[in-house]
Amino acid sequence: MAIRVNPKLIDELETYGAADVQNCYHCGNCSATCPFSKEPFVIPRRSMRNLQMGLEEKLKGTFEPWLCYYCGECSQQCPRGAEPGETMMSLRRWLTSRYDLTGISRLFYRSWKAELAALILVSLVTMVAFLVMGFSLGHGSLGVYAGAGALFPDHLVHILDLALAGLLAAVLLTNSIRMWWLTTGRNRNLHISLWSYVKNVFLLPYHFLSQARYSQCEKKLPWLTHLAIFLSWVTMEVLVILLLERFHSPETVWAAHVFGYLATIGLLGGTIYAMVGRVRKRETHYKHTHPTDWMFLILIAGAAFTGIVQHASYRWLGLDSVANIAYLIHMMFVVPLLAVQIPFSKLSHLAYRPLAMYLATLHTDALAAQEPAVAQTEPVRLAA
Amino acid sequence: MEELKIGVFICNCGSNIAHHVDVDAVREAVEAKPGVAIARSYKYMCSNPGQDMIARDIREHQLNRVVVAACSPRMHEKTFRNACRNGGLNPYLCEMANIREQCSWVHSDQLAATEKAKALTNAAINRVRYHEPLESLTAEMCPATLVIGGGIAGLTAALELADAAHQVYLVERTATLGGNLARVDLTAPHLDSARDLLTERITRVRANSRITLMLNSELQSLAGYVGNYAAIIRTKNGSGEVQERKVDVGNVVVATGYQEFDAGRITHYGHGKLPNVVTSFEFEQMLRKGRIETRHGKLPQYAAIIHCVGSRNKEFHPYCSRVCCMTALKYAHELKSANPACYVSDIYVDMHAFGKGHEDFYKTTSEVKTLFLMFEKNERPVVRKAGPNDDCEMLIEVNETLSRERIEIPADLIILMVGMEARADSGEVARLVNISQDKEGWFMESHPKLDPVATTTDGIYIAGTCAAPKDIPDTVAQARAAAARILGKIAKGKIEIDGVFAEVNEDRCSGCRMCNELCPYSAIEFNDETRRSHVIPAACKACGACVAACPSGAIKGRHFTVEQLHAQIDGVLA
Amino acid sequence: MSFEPKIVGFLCNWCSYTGADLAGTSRIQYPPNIRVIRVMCSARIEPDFVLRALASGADGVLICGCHPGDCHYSEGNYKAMRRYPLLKRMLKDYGVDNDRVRLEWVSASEGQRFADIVTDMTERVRALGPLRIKTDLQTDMVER
Amino acid sequence: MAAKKLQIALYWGAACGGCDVAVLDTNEFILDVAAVADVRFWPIAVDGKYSDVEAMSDGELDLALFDGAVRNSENEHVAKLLRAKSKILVAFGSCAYMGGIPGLANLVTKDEILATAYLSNASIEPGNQTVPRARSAVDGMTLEIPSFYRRVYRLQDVVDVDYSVPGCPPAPDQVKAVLLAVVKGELPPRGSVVGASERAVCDDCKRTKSEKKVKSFHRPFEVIQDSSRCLLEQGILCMGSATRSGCGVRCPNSNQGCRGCYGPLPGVSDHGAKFLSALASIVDSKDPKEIEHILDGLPDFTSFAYRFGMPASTLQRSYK
Repeated sequence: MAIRVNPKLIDELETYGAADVQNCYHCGNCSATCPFSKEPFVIPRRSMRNLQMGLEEKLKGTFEPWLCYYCGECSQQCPRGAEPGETMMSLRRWLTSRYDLTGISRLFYRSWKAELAALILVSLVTMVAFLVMGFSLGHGSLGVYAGAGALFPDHLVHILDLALAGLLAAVLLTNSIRMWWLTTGRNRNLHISLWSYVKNVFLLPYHFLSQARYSQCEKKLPWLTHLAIFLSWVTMEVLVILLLERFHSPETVWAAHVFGYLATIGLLGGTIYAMVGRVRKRETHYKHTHPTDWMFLILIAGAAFTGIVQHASYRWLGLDSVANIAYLIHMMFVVPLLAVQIPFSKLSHLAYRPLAMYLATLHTDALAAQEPAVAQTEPVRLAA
Repeated sequence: MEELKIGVFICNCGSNIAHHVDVDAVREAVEAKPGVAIARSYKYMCSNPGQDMIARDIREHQLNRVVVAACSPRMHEKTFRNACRNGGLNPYLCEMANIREQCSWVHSDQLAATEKAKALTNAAINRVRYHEPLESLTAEMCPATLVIGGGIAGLTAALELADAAHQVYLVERTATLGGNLARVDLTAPHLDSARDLLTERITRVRANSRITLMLNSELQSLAGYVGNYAAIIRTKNGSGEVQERKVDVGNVVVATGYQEFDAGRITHYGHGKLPNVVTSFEFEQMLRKGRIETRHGKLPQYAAIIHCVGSRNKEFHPYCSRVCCMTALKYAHELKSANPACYVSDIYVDMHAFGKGHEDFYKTTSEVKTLFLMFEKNERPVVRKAGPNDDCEMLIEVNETLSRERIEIPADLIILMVGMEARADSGEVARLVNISQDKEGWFMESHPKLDPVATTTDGIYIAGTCAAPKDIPDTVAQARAAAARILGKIAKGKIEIDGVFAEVNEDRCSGCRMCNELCPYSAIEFNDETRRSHVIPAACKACGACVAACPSGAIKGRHFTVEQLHAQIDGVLA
Repeated sequence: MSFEPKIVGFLCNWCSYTGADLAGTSRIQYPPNIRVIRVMCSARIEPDFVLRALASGADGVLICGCHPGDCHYSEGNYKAMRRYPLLKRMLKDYGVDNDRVRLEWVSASEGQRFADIVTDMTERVRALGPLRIKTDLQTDMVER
Repeated sequence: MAAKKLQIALYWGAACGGCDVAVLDTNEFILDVAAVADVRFWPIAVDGKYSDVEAMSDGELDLALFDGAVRNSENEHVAKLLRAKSKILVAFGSCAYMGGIPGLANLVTKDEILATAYLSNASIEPGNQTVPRARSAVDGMTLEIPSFYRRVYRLQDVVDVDYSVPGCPPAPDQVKAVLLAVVKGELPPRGSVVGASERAVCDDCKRTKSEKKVKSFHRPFEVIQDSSRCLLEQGILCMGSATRSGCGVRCPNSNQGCRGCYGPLPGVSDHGAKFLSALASIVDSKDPKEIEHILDGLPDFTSFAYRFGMPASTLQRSYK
């Protein structure tokens, strides 16, 4: 049955950052240079083609954009300047908005002003909530940072964190299930055994933590910076959510705090490096920056900075009031980051990428099982 | 007959002959043949030293016959005839044996190839014994030229000749000049107007006193030979009655152009049935009127262009019509500039962007967001009316090669890039001026690479799309090339007629007139008083039909006499 | 050693001879049994040449011309087209198998076709065996 | 020469006697011949035995006119005998010169001829199947008859011939001219054809010739002829254009196509093939099927084309 071509899709994708996609005349250089483009995946050319022809269902039905880590090699090779790398980036944004049923991420990607407004709104609400909580309900005072009478008592914040984590997990889970359904579940002629699902489950945490795939790119620095930012962020999350009490206890528990410091350095260093890169626009993957990229970086950097200020002022300087103010601002950065950025914007890729790797393995094994192994013929060497 | 002294020269042609033919064995075999004075073998006979050797041997050994066993006579017969001429020997006393293209290159068995080479060389020796010296004749060259076809090619050729102060008769079948180019709005890739190209030429043609312009006219008959053609032109003037006019010309330039492929022949494109399926020329009319709209007068939201309509496929024409790809890109541009909101799909087989500036033009067409869809040339798309709830007039279904998907393309207006084909009546023109056509009906050039504007008939030249599909730059280049060739001949003043032609022996001719009707060039006259037939040397093309048919053997085919051929037959079987 | 027939080929200069040359430049191999004689047009080939070739030891004769309508002299090949059937009838009366004398149209671009015709004709004449007219006529002069 | 009378001899091999009668047809002229010449041997006219000729000394005869083809051993024997005995041996008439009508036998084999004549013929009583053999025993004696050759030969195939006189038979005034030439000793170089023109019959034929394009062939009786127009142009087979003149255009003047008895023009090596080449070329069609249809109008072209010269043709006989 013939699929309907929709030439209008390109216009829509331009709002997600795609540019010059129509210049591509399918010479195939990009897929030739992409280290990940191996049977049965054709990265990035197949997606470019489906995008050019506006085959929306096909585009939604593939996780190939998630297998691309934007090393930018393909964009350099492209003779027509069709920016395949950036197109894959914009496809990831578009897919994020497709997985999210609420339509919020679609709104945010389509107009960065909406997202900024949302972020500002959420941070103001957080501020008001904390202040109300702090002064009225908890009867804490500005001067007390920890222990009884603290402006922001640990257990309250803890509940808030857990609530946020629950919301975040719920949204990401539904979106991931939708991603699974779009790319694998509804695909009739793909039979993945239950055992295959179970057998490969370990891939999820493995890729989540190591971004092993990113390391296969030629240049290792992008992977390392990303790993640094990510691990620091995870450490910070673990410390804040699970070890909050100890983190806030009067005496410094060096075992926890060392990790804290390292994570902060990682976060600050990584984000600053990324921001400078995006300003200098020297590497290809920093050439094009979508507003959401800026917001994402600013939020993390802000959160990390305010976190350290709050820590230093309390731990080192004993200035509880300053610590409290810093903590307030810190929460004004953290809550929008967790509540808006993760579920409805760029950060949701932390769920989709590992899932994509997992699904890729499932697909490859299933397809290999279904079709007889096509003998990988060695290219014929003509006699000298 | 004087005592025969034959020089036999056997070429190695590097390894081309020596690889399969034992050249020395051939030399030894022929050395002892009666009449053979010397027999040599040499690496490259056609090289200068090779040719000098022939000339030197002729002088030293007083050779009166030369046999060169080497490549095909079609390749170097002229070369070795000149070598003989340089040695003081009449060039027609030379004969070649083809022991390369028809021996060493096609027979790998060395023994058989060598035996064959011996036989062929022996046959040449037998034949050359009966060769007679022949002298070429000269005839006057009339400076006037007949140009058939008033398109860009005809106009260019006519102007080129007239500007060189020579008389030109420009014959155009229709009432207007400009040909197919006049039906076009802009030209690819620089989007300059066709009208600008033509008006300048047409005004100069009309103003030039040396060009006799004959509109509504056709060539009725052409008699004579290069330098001495008599053409009868038939003109239908306004009131429908016909006048005939005889003009004397030296050369003829055929520039009759092409006709577009009838898009109706591909039924599943729906041309003629679906109103909004138009051919490229119909779209050009829209462009010339300055209004792109569907038959119902609304601006098309979706437009589709289908390439290779009638070209590059098995059923219709295997060749590429060369101009439609760039014209299609031009239409994409014009569609977009007329209505930026229009989504243009370009459905092509391969994008032939071979000319100057074409690749950039292709890139800029991509940049205006044209969607390029590729299909396999023998799996043509199918056009059908869209359903009521579709937001377009028609849907085109095709197997798209780049994505290997079967897709449906929305289209409110479909433009069919119809290919070029030879004009339906090109056969008559070919017969009138006595040139041949290839199996597609295009006029055949004398040599596809070395001699593209001349034909195998001296004095008849072809220029432009009547010879094969080509774009405007090539057409103009060919028109000027043909004009230049003619100017060269006119400047020379005389034409040299090859010494090879038929000749009636009046002592033997019985006046039976068997030969009179056989000659396609009517080169044989019958003299009523003497009741004898006579061949006009300049008109005779030496085909030999009359020589073979003369019942009393009274017509001698110079250089292809019965004795020569009999000797060659005996020689090849010896 | 199997019988190697001798075939005389009369090729017209503009089409079949050029086609044979093309078979050469394309290195298309074909049996060496054919020996080609070039004439300007198939119209020049007289039935007498065919008879003479057969009487001088040829086992087969191939006449080639341009495809009807392609002739460089526009009408030449039609003469060959007319003479050939009458010659075939005469050869039948002489008891010479018609497969031994063939008329084929070969264009300047049909190198492969020329090679195929030569190969096919060589095999057919090889199957028919030697013609032996020359030797028969010589024995006629001795044994009455 | 005046003193001694010319010693001449005539002989007929495989012949119909027409050529001998042609000599007599010179009417009173023969008396002039008799005045200047002694006819030493002429089986049809005067009695004479082979032994008389054998008794002669070599070259005793000035002229020998040999007509008729060489069909059996006797013809050859006498031919050789006359060659030895005469200064000038003339192949007189189409049979001697080209094999003539008997020569057509070369299209069939010796066995077919004997079978038709002695075995399958309607007039043979059943059971009487005797076929003559070169040697057979009769009443204790062996009876020898000349051996019947496998094919017919021309005179020049068995002996050297000085001159040839074509014609079936040669026209009387040509005979006269040849004899006078011999008497006067004005003879062209040895081996040439005498008693015929060097141009084709058309040269002497009074019929008007115009466009040679034939759409169909007919037998003379099938059409009403226009006696002023060329026969071939009316589709009636006439070999005049390919045959030497000299016969006085006897056949076309009596509304019959020339049959080519005077043989090919000088320089033409195969009479029938040359005529075929000419005739086929003027067939007015470009479609192979239509051409075959037109050629069906020539039922037995080979016999027509070589009616007088099968042994002189390139292939000389059939190879069935």
